[in-house]
Amino acid sequence: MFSGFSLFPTQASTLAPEVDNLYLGVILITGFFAVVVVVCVTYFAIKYRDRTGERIGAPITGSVPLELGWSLIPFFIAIGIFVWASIVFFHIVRAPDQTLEIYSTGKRWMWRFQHIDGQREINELHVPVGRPVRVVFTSEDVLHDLFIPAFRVKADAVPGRYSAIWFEPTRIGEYHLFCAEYCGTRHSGMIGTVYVMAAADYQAWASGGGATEGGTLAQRGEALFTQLACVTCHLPDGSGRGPSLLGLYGSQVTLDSGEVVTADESYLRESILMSQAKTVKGYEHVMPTFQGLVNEEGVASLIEYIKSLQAAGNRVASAQ
Amino acid sequence: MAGHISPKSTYLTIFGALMACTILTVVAAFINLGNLNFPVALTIAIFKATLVVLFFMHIKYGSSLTKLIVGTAFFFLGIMLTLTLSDYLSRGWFTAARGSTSAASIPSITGPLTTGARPLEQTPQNNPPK
Amino acid sequence: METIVVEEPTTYINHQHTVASWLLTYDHKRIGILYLIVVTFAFFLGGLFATLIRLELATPAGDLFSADVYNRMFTMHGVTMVFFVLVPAVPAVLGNFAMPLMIGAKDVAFPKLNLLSWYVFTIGFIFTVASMVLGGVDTGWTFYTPYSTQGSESNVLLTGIGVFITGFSSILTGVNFMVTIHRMRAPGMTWFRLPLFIWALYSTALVMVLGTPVIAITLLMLVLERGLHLGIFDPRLGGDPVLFQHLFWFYSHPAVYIMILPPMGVISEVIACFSRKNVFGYSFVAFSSLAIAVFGFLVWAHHLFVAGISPYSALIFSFLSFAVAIPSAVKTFNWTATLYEGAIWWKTPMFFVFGFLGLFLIGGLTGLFLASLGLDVHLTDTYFVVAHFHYIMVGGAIMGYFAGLHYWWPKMTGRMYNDTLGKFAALLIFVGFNLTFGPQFILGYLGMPRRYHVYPPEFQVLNVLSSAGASILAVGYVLPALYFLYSLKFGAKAGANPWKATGLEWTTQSPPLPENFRTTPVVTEGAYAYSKREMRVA
Amino acid sequence: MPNGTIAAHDEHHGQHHPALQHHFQDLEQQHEASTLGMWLFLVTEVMFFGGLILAYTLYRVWYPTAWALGSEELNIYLGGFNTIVLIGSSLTMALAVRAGQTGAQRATVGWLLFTMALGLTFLVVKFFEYKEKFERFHVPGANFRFEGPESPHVQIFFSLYFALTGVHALHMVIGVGLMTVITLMAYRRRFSPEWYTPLELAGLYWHFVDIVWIFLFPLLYLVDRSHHIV
Repeated sequence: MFSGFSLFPTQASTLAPEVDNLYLGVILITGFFAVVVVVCVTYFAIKYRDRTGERIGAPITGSVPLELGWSLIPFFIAIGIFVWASIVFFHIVRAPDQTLEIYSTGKRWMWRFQHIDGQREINELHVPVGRPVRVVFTSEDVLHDLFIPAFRVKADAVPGRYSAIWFEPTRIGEYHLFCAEYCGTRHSGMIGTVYVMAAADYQAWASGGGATEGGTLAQRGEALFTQLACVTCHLPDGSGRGPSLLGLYGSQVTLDSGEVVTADESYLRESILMSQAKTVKGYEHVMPTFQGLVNEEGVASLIEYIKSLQAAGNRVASAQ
Repeated sequence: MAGHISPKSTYLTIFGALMACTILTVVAAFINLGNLNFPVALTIAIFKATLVVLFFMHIKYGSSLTKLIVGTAFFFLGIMLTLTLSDYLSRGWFTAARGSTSAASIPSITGPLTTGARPLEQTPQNNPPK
Repeated sequence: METIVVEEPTTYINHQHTVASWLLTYDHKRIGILYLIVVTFAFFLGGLFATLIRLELATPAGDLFSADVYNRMFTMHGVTMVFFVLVPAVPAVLGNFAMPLMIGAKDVAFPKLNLLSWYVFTIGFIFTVASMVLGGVDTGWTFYTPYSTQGSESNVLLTGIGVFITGFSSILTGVNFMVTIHRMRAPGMTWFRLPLFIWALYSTALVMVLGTPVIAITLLMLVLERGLHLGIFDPRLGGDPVLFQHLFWFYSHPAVYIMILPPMGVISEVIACFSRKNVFGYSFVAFSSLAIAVFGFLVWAHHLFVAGISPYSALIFSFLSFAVAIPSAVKTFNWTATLYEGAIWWKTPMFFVFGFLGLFLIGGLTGLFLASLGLDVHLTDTYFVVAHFHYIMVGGAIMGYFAGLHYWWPKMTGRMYNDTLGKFAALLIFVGFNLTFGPQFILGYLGMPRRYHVYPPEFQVLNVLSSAGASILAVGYVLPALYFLYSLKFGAKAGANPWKATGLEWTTQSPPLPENFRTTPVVTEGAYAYSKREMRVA
Repeated sequence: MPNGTIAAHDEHHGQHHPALQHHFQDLEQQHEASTLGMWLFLVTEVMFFGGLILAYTLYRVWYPTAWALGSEELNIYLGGFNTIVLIGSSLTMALAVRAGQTGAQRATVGWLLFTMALGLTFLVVKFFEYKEKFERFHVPGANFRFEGPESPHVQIFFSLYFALTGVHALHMVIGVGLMTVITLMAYRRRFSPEWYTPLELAGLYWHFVDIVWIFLFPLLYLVDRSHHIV
């Protein structure tokens, strides 16, 4: 029982040392103030003790310079911490380009993961070491939260839209994966294991033994795209009743309200499930809603398929 | 008791103004002002509410404390609206970095398996229970 | 003491004896006692849940209760403690009792409304207890949608209505206190002669008036959505569950200041009395209360940093959260400076103040960790948060409540309690508290999520420590109940002013007259004029 | 505190006004306290409706089309009629308070009855509006029907419509109840130019309810009558 005892969790991602340094820094700063106050209170309480209850304290009412000093100095220190912490925060929320993407769905009480190469797993997540990984996830029912302490990342899974976390594992091993947003009876059972593998092992695992039945995620999406007859309207050359999806992902789209939005995962997801919400300018409101016809995993595969429809040259260029 | 007594004519004038504003707001709603329809409707409503507060509710003749209290209500209402909308309106600004690659297209798997200066340790730590 | 047979003086306690005279009283002092009874009951109910939670968590496996029962335990612990103990404890019990006395008024501005708010509070509590008896509720005290509207199969409606009703008690108390402080002060009691407890209560009342209606409407929307299928937060319709969190925390973060501001006011009173000094920087302490009340409304979304809000918005809220730390720091420094060159009388209330200073300090400083965006991502929803808010709300607010209770108990009852036992209780609570919640900071950084019924075995050592501390804490909380009850019958008679304190409440007899003062007092000097006392004595 | 304890106001007030409560020094203080309390209560009301207005604003920004479509389903004539009725009742309420101030007891009772009549008219019209919503399945829930695009979002619109107008109507009902008591007090000649505080407070409450409707009418009924969205 004592074997696993430690004061700090394992540092297993590039973000972990950053967060830990910040943690130690804030501990030092706040610790200093804590010690000052505790020492002063203790010292004064003993030194100025009056056992009789009859004496009167010194007639001191206050000091404006002191007040200003102990308002402004902590304020500037606080701003310092704020800036430092915000820099770390933006490292946490802003994923680098060219991440390995994994789709995930939280559902009471399990996590399902889908890899682009077609692997699917439950409550287990295999990732390669030394590569930035981005997990895009949503929830099928209530709020959940994907939390991997060893990587120092966490985000709520909100039904109806996508959240994402990213991390670059630095250490091969097995780590906890928790649901950190209360989700009902077996909330504490909604846990899993992250396996950080050597890149070669990961590649072997990802393309391994028949688990990729149904092809890669994009291939499954393509099959679904045909099956749901999306293909009849969304013609590649843009002559159909719906806009062409070629090169759509990541582009700027003008809606019929005049608003311009970026076609990211959440936009694509919303357009599939609530097709009337954001219609592209120049097109009729004719697309049916696919809510109830396609599950979250299907949506993820469709999105991955749409992502794969980048202009061929585009993709190569961005990869270099 | 020192309450302000307004003449009847004041109340009738205010009532007339409120009626006029009601008609104005309906008429304005039927004119296509583009995105301005909502702000116009809101402005008229705020104007009407101000009239009621000032004259029907006698704030015009009230103490500065009462005025302060009314101001406080709308100040905090404003805080609630603006700070919440600061979230909703800026959500779209943040777009995540792009690019997804499959495992098969990992550019180089022969390169050094390290990140930064940290050498990889092969010993798994913090193993969860099996 | 020799026993002299004296006619019992008329007091607010003995002038009428029937139960009806208590249940239909308009006297703010009696209403304070009524609140004390309900709040004490709620405190021990919530404490019972806490004990059972800690018992379960002593082992990693869920071997004492089922997951369902455990989830109901922590929910009911939270609901009871937040809405029925922390929010009303100091303002409704001590504020009701002491505030009119301290400003030299005969009563609060609206005595009937005051009684009504006690009834509303009690009815809300009965609803909540009924929901517990009928099987409890398992959403967490935060009632997050869509779990509370669609997922949970427990008594969300009944609890929601209970808390909704209780909210009106808070609103009425807030309105009543603000009007009382504005309009009922004795002649000469100017704003800057007010005791700092009054400033704190005023700031609290402001938060109650501005914040509570928002939780009321939010819970109403929740109840309508669950009961009548309105769809305001429903993601299946395109509604946003995060909107519920915005609305919920718009009240519930300022509510933390409803809980902590009045105890801060108590600390100022007690520290001045037992140091025999002015509070250092009176006006800074007074205005910091108002500043906390106002800034408290600008920071709510720091509970939502990982909930899916815009990172830019998170930046704003993080900055404002750091800003709200400053007035709290100012208060702490001023209290410390007040001790300097004081004549510090080590009595029980002062021991609770020492405990408050230590625990509130840790609670406040760990708040900076959570305001820091980069750290909050890792720390939020873990035991670090649990430890942090317990340091503020139990270490701070309950310590301050106990300080105030021990300070005004002689005034409320006319009896002295055992000082040695009191100091011992303060010490027990301080030690037990740190042992309970200190390890939870480490647990949180290690990544143990909150609201976990079972947990990985490597977290057990710290959890066992925490549970051990909780048992000490429980003894520490039961002890005052015992010696307080004992003092009612056997305690030494307290004179009008057993602490030799300044303040109008100490100029009248203990327990006070039904009408508080024989003649309306006229105030000629500021609060805490201890330094002028020698001249008066001489 | 060595504060002098001078009897500032005690037995020398030979004659108290019957409405003066014992813990106040005089009627002036009592009146000031009461109106201040009422205004603070209205502050809480502003925040109460504010929560709903926040939800309304957010979804209107998100789903302008659904808002336009939902608003189109509301009956602008009934809404407009009710607006006129309610503003009219505010006028009669103001005149009732004025009559109270000047001590015109019969006029006070008359204007109050007029106000109540207008308030009830509003509620009756509202009832028929609600009835129509039920008949056309525009009530959120499992039976909600909306022919047209964006049905789920329109359902959010109707959820907010019912929440906002429902809470407002509840305030109206409370207001009419309050008015009954006040009218009875006026009828029994309890008010005088010296003391008419309850009348004044009821007036403040009534005007506030009117103000809420002044916002609700354009926010709910007049979203897109010019059809620039749909």
